[in-house]
Amino acid sequence: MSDIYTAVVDIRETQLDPVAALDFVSDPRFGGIDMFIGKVREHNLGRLVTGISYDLFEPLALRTFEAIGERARREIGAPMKLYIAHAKGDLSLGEIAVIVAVGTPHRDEAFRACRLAIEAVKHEAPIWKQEHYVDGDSAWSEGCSLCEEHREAERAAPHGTKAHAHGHEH
Amino acid sequence: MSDIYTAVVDIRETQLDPVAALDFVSDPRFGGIDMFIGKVREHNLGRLVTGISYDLFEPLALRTFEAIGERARREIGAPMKLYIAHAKGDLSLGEIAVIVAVGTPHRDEAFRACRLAIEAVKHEAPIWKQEHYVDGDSAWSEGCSLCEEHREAERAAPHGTKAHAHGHEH
Amino acid sequence: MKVRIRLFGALRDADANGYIELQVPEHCTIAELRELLRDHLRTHAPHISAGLVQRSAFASDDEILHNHRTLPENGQLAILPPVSGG
Amino acid sequence: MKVRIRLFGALRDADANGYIELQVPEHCTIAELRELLRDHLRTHAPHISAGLVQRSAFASDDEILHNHRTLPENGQLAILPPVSGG
Repeated sequence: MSDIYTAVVDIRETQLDPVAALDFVSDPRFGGIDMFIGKVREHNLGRLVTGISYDLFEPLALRTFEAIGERARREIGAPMKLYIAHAKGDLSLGEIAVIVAVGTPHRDEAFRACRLAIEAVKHEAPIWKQEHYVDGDSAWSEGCSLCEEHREAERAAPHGTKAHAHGHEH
Repeated sequence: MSDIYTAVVDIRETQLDPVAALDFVSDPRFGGIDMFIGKVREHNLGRLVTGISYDLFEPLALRTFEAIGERARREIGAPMKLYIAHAKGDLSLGEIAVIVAVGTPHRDEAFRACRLAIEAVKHEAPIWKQEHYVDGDSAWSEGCSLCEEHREAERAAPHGTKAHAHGHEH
Repeated sequence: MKVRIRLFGALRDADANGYIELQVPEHCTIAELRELLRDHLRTHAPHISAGLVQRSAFASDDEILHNHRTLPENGQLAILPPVSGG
Repeated sequence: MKVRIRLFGALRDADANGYIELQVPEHCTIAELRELLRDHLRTHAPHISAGLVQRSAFASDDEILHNHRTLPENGQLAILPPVSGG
């Protein structure tokens, strides 16, 4: 689908490129572009982070990105170009982990599609994050189960005060 | 305020620069960046557009951008860097009219602040848009009244099916 | 006193100078100024709709001046038609 | 039949090869495979929690395979622990 660009970018070869994302989603029909960029930040849950390693199951990740794009297109019901790229490998502080960019005729569509897409990338794509801390320790992040049966069990259980429906922060 | 950058950019001198916006809002504390870019698109309300001229009341526009930034900061209650730049002068199809970029620790804050800021720029800043059409005609866009008394009168009146509370599209 | 009112957007058509100068009473309010400007335009720029002036705000360099406010001492104002940025 | 299960994220610690091979019955379901894998890990990688396997999904290159599904004919699978992209 030429209006949807998806990529897994090996950080050893190149960085993610916001300008390429903007170029891809630009179009004479479009007045609004929204772009989300996720970067490695220095704190998480109170620990000092020095870097993050991303592990991806690439073929399914790319298929998931495509499916997310098609879902966003149906959801907003307007012409749209969408760009999703996720990094793979060992990232340092400040490096870009993910870019989602959307071009649409009007801004509301761009914001909605961009938000929908980044939420879906975070909750549905087969990607795993290992944080490295300043003390030399490392940990795989608590994540979001892709297992239908488990998701249902989580939905049925109460989660205290957390807003996120499946009981973890991300 | 060093965390809020505001600018009116004379298009005869330089273009608006998304990379500069991203650089400004990047910070080791921030994991999420959302950027909105508004461009001149080729259609509006069914007419073929060749360009847009923007007229600004600069001192008040800059003060308004600053005030919007402070409001966004209070609204999200998190560390934040915000960049607002608007073009002035005669823009061609595809050129950038406005950039709003926000960096925050988490993505929800970035999306909310960016949306709040672009809505406020569109509805509150002293900026006027004149569209030029392929047939040689030009028209100043219907806009949003800054006049308190008039806003109240508009709120009191029914507006049919339009979602936008003050009865015009933008 | 003499006030100078800068023009923007669709109201630029009211005067090619980009501003209008009016003689107004001391301690004039914005509401009164709006009436005086409307009268002036009816004579000097009849193509400008009175409705547009009604929907416009007055401002100093610093802030919007609502109807109950008085004029800034320096007599420098702007009239802002409905805005359409972005 | 023999299946090869690719490992990701926290489950990479289960085997340094990056995959686990198991002998499983023909027409095995994903639910049955999950039990077999849990038994295998209890013996060969006791540091991996059974809860993590329970919360993980199985997938082919193309799609998630839920519990009622049978194994892909080529025997190539992946096990996906809870995801944390972005």
